[in-house]
Amino acid sequence: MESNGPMPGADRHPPVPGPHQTRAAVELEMPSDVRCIDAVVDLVMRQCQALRYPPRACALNVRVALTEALSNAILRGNDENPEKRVCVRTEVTPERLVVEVVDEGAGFDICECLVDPTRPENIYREEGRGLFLMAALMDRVERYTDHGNVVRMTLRRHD
Amino acid sequence: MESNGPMPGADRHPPVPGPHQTRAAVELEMPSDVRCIDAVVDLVMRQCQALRYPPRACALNVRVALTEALSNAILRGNDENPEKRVCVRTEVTPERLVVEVVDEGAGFDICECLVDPTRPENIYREEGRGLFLMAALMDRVERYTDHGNVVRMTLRRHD
Amino acid sequence: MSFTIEKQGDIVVVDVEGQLIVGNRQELKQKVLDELDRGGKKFLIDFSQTGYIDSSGLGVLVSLSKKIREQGGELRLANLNDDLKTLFELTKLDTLFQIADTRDRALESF
Amino acid sequence: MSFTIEKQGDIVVVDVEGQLIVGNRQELKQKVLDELDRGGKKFLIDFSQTGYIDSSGLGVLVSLSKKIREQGGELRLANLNDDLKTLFELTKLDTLFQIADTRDRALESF
Ligand SMILES: Nc1ncnc2c1ncn2[C@@H]1O[C@H](COP(=O)(O)OP(=O)(O)O)[C@@H](O)[C@H]1O
Ligand SMILES: Nc1ncnc2c1ncn2[C@@H]1O[C@H](COP(=O)(O)OP(=O)(O)O)[C@@H](O)[C@H]1O
Repeated sequence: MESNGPMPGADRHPPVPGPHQTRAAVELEMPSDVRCIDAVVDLVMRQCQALRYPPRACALNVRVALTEALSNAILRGNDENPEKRVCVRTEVTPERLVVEVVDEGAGFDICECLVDPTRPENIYREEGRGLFLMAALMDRVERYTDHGNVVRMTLRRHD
Repeated sequence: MESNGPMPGADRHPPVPGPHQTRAAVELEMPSDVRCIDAVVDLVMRQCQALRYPPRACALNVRVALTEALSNAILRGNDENPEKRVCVRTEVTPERLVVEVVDEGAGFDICECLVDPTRPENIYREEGRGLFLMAALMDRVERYTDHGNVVRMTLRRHD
Repeated sequence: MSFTIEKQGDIVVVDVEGQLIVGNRQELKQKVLDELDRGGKKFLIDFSQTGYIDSSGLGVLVSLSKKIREQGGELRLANLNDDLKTLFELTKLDTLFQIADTRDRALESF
Repeated sequence: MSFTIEKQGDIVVVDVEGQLIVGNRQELKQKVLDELDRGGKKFLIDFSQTGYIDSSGLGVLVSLSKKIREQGGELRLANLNDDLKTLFELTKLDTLFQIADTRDRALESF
């Protein structure tokens, strides 16, 4: 092994640090069609990646919670009515991600609808795991009414 | 040719309309290094594409004006000082695009600095075409001071 | 996204390619119930090519498992990636299913 | 991004691959001035592989053209795409340069 001379590449310029995104926000509308869920989830996951969220937070927490919220908005809120739309608003900063999913339904009571699916009497039920997963994978899940039924999920950055 | 029966594919479902972005906003910081310009310009052009701006507005107007504003911020505002940063804020809606480029310099007087480079006495000058192109390709170019020197450009959607 | 069904001896093996979600779970359910009608008793679903399962996909697995057990059969699973394992753990469905790390081990286990 | 220089008879032909921008315009300038020092008089810059020229790139073309003319030579351009043509029109640089639609036509024009 040669030990003389500089390390290979040592005289090259150090790599330039790229631009560093500090905030991203998006609003979009989608039809009440479950086939559109993937495209929306992909977009939000890409924003989290751009803000360097841990890969697992993007691939698991954000993906699962948003997929479930969109399914519920389409199936429960809008009843798959093609006249009705779902709106999605996201804001991602280095500190936290907020996603709001808005449907045109009558709304619902989270506390009443969130039934623990891991309990023996529920574990064989086919339904009822969506809200539970959202609550398990986000730091906060809220519901309010504002030009529609809004489900708001917050994930703090945990590194 | 068979004329009986339905058209081929006539019984298939119509394609689903995809999600339709209605607003996108981004904030980012970049080093005072001209090699980072491309990555930032690409990101903003992609946002305009997602909001279905006409391809030429993305590829020409947004690209040229933002490239020039970033060069000026890096070279004129921050003097390529590696301690200084450039911030970029964009907001794209179906109606208009607003981009703000913020540098840490002392600012400048747009009216004084914007010299018509097409006049015979200027056409052989090597410099002085940046602000002119920004003004020519955007609907509005403004400058103000707010935690730095801010150049704000607005492009209305022209379809 | 597609489901491939093949027989390995008396075991019905289903491969889930892509995702098991609200948009395609009924298709999986129907295919498995058809095999159950034809007398299948041992079922293995292999998730080695599955990127994602949503809560409605989990629900279909639960109800298939129940139906198969009612006919005296059993449904086992194999090859869950880490994210999918987490979903099974969160929902405690890892206590309901026998889950093998590889297809071979699942096949041997019947 | 790179600049390729070749001779076609007594014409120095430069291909700009990628972009002509603030980060690389000095390299182009130096390469062309070196050829001018070596006695080159007829220069053609071909933009068929150029995606983008910024205002500092335009500026370099202007000052090269001036320097070459001072030595009794000439700089011509070829193959501007539509967006690049618009930039030349906006800045009226289309009145300063002889611009050909193809490389062959530019070569013949000298
Ligand atoms: N967007 C919504 N609009 C109306 N009701 C909802 C909505 N989201 C959830 N719900 C109610 O909460 C219940 C539980 O939801 P979830 O846990 O996701 O399970 P599932 O959708 O499988 O029933 C739903 O059955 C529904 O009654
Ligand atoms: N961000 C900035 N900070 C300070 N001065 C600026 C800035 N942007 C433009 N200027 C001034 O405006 C002048 C004209 O700018 P421009 O038209 O882009 O041409 P050029 O940068 O090639 O000189 C610059 O020379 C500089 O004096």
